[in-house]
Amino acid sequence: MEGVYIAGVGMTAFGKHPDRSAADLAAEAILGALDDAGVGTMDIEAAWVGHVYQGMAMGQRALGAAGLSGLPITNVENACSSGSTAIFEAATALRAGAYDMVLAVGVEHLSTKFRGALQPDESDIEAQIGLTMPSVYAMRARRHFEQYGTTPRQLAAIAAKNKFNASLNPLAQFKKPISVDEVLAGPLIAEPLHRDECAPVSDGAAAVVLVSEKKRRQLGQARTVRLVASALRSGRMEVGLVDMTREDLTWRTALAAYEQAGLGPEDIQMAEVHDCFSIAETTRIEGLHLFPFGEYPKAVERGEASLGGRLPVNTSGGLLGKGHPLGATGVAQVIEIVKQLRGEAGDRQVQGLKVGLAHCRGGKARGVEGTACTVNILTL
Amino acid sequence: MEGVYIAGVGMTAFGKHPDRSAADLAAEAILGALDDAGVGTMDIEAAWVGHVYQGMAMGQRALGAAGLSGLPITNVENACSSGSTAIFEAATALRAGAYDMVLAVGVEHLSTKFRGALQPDESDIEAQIGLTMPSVYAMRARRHFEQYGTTPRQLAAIAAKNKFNASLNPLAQFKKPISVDEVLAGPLIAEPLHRDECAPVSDGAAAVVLVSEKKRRQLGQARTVRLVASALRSGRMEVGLVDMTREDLTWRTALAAYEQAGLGPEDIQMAEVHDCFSIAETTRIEGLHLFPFGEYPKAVERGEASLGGRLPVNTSGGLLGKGHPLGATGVAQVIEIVKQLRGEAGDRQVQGLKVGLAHCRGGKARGVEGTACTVNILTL
Amino acid sequence: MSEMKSAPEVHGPDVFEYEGGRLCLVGSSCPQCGAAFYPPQAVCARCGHRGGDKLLLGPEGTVYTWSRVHRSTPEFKPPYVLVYVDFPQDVRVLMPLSDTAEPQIGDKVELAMEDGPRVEAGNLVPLVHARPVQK
Amino acid sequence: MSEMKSAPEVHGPDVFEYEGGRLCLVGSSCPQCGAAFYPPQAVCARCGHRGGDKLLLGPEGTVYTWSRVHRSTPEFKPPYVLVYVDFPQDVRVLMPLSDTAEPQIGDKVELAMEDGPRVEAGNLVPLVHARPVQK
Ligand SMILES: [Zn+2]
Ligand SMILES: [Zn+2]
Repeated sequence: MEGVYIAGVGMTAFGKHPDRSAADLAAEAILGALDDAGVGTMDIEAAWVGHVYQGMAMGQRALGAAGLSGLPITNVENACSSGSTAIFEAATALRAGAYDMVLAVGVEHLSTKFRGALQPDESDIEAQIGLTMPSVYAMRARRHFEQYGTTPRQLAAIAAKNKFNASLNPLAQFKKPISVDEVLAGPLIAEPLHRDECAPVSDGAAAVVLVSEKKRRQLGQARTVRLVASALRSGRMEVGLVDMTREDLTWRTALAAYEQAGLGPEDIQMAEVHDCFSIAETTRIEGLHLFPFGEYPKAVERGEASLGGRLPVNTSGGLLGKGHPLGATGVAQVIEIVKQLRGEAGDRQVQGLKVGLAHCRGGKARGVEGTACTVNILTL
Repeated sequence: MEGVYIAGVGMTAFGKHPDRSAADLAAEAILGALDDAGVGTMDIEAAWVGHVYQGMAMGQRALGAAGLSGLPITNVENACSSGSTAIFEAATALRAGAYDMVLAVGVEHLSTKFRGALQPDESDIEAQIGLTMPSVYAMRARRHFEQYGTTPRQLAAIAAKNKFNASLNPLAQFKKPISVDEVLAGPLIAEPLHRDECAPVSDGAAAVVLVSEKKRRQLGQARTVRLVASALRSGRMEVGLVDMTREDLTWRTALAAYEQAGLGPEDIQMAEVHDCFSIAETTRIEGLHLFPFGEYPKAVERGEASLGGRLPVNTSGGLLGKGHPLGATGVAQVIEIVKQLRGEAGDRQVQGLKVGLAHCRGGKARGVEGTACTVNILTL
Repeated sequence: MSEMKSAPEVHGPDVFEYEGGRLCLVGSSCPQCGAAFYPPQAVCARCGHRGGDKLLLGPEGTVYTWSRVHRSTPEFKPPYVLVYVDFPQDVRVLMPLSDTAEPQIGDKVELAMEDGPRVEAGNLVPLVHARPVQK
Repeated sequence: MSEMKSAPEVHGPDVFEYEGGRLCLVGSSCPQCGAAFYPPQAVCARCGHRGGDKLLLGPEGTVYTWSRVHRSTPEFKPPYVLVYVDFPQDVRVLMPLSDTAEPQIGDKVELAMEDGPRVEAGNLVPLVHARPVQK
């Protein structure tokens, strides 16, 4: 993919923000991204805003609160991939030569909109008989146990790793590390998944300024990071009895992204992946072909996905540790890669980094493994 | 704008569909558009789906019901301009060279999601003190009366014109013409607007197949229509005491579209505009500079906007006559222009047509005239 | 006032002040370009400047346009009259009118706290209204 | 069955039939490519063919995976056990298990109409369940 760059990033702390509106959170993230890019509100030519539950015209309200109005604004929704879909659409418009500087924003005030376990849309036949998102992943975990000998302890180690990483991230919802034994001692949500293996309910917003090659040269900014691939796919209607431990959706999206970037799994040095559940990190990483099928949980136990390991995964804390304000998640993942590539990740800095990958996917409907998936690859 | 074409169109009847789901309606429109283009489900490379109130992953459910899955799908929301925003995003992606054949879909099952008058989002300060969409337009109408001597009878003539046009459209919600006196004898919703001057609650779906120049040549289809402009803008935060009869948002969007097309208001031979209310058709048409400010209601009384008049407006019946399933509206407007350009509009055919314009806008928030506006211009 | 919070939700107790014994709404003006806003804006929509100065709107204004609303949502009790009031501070604000009698464009109004048209738990909610002056 | 309506909403009375006295679910298969679906699909997701043939799923299947659910939404009464059942007709269907005892992957199950876990107006709703066979 030619000539798309991230010139600035901004995000709020993730967590519970009972006294702030979604528009207010989004404005903080947007103004932070503008400041980071060293540009003003009048420099932005168009915006895409991803969210799930925030109601009509969220993007116009968000940009308005940051003093931006009049420009083309598109609200996008793709379940948990809403924010990363905003980035995907923004990148497409830059490739079309329609603009030189645009915003992609993700926002969610989930704590005011939601209680209980997340479900597929109420019209979904599986939702109507009791399927919750934790139980979807619980059943995938059970198959991973069966096929590869994965253990509850290994999955708990993923949660513990991500909460440790979160403790190094000032914007994360969870501040305190937690041991594998503590994860396993927590209540079961859907067997075999424990509470700390499930992403929390979170509020937050994140924004990135994307620019064309021409604008990047004009800005003359050394800290600009290149978006070398941005791919979106939806779940394929399954025919036959498929292997639930293998994410066809993740792999098809990754393949498109690897092709755009001219890179392969062997080139990826760090990854932020959609760990809505401990098992989810496993099936994403294996679906991205970053570890062989069935091997990832064992590798985590050996520390290979930790900071300092051979492929650090979810250095930001991931959804499990940083929090999961649905629409904001996909944008925040890209922000973590940008900060790491710039060498600005503080105590969780990965050394010698040149290539990072952000994977975001979400949703579930009868007959498909997931609603939407994005893979963004960034390089120095 | 280079090389974007409409190769096929499909839509459901608009009206009340209590026994059908949104996905089912959308599938009918999608399959109709594929048939019209002479292509199959496997030929579609990506899709954008516009809706307002249909919940998470509407697009994936809609395409799934039509047998399409796996491709990139993006759900977009821009109030009443959601469907036309889907067309705008699809056109942008074709311009980027990302695909050669894509779908833009709009859908709404409003009758199951909504009762009472439409309002801005519940977070909006004006909605919280009693502003409804009819009262927004009622207050604009009052200013038009004050400034230009417009009369209730002239506005009622707009409603009567559109309901007559609808009576010639087999897919329209209203089947029966209605006289100006009957409009004026109806109940007042928000003074000075009567019930038949307000768009009804409707269910429906509409879809178009968009193709690149290359694909158009491959298809070798004589009926393909060219999309020469597609523009999107959001409302500008108003500063000072602006003239409420002049639509800055409509004009800025139109200006962008006219520039893309290399055309001006004088080249437009027919227009589908967002007549959510009788006064709205007036301020749109004047905002598009198709008639001088203050002149349009008088021109309607003289028959200049009727079938056979000098600029037929809302030949489909418009929102007032055809119905207004929010997400579907912007797509259905473009379909009317396509049918007219192809000479397939039956009893409501405009003769000698070469250029048509579709204008769609919607939403309202404190301090802005509207949430989003699109203008699409099509030519033979 | 350089650190402004989110906009107030309704014309409730946070958004008005008395000046010379008369009710005014609290808006903001941009110290850089002078643009005025209601509710107060944390970032200027015209020039992008961050932060605003407090600006009182009122105590009188004129009716720019109006409508008597006969059908509304369940949260409101029709009929009620809405007016857009133009303030001399160059800001236009929507509010209910004190009575449902027919106003005229250009009528002078002042601000008053009265009940309705919003209904919560069966009761009319107090809101800032426009009240006709010397009519 | 070439004109199929929208998918049924739940495993309710429209979606099963008795064959040889035993309960089966009603799915569809594509007359063009043979792909099988539940619920019935109006358009084949594999080949795009429109219309499908009726295909009964059951009367027995095997447990592909399962979970006992402890936290759910207010519409359901935990704990309950969900299973994905693989049918010999090459279709996998989610359903509740008849009891909350621990199943094993590979367990043989048959279909049965039982109450729960869905709650409406305080009552458990009848749904097609998977019931262990000869366990
Ligand atoms: Zn200013
Ligand atoms: Zn088939």
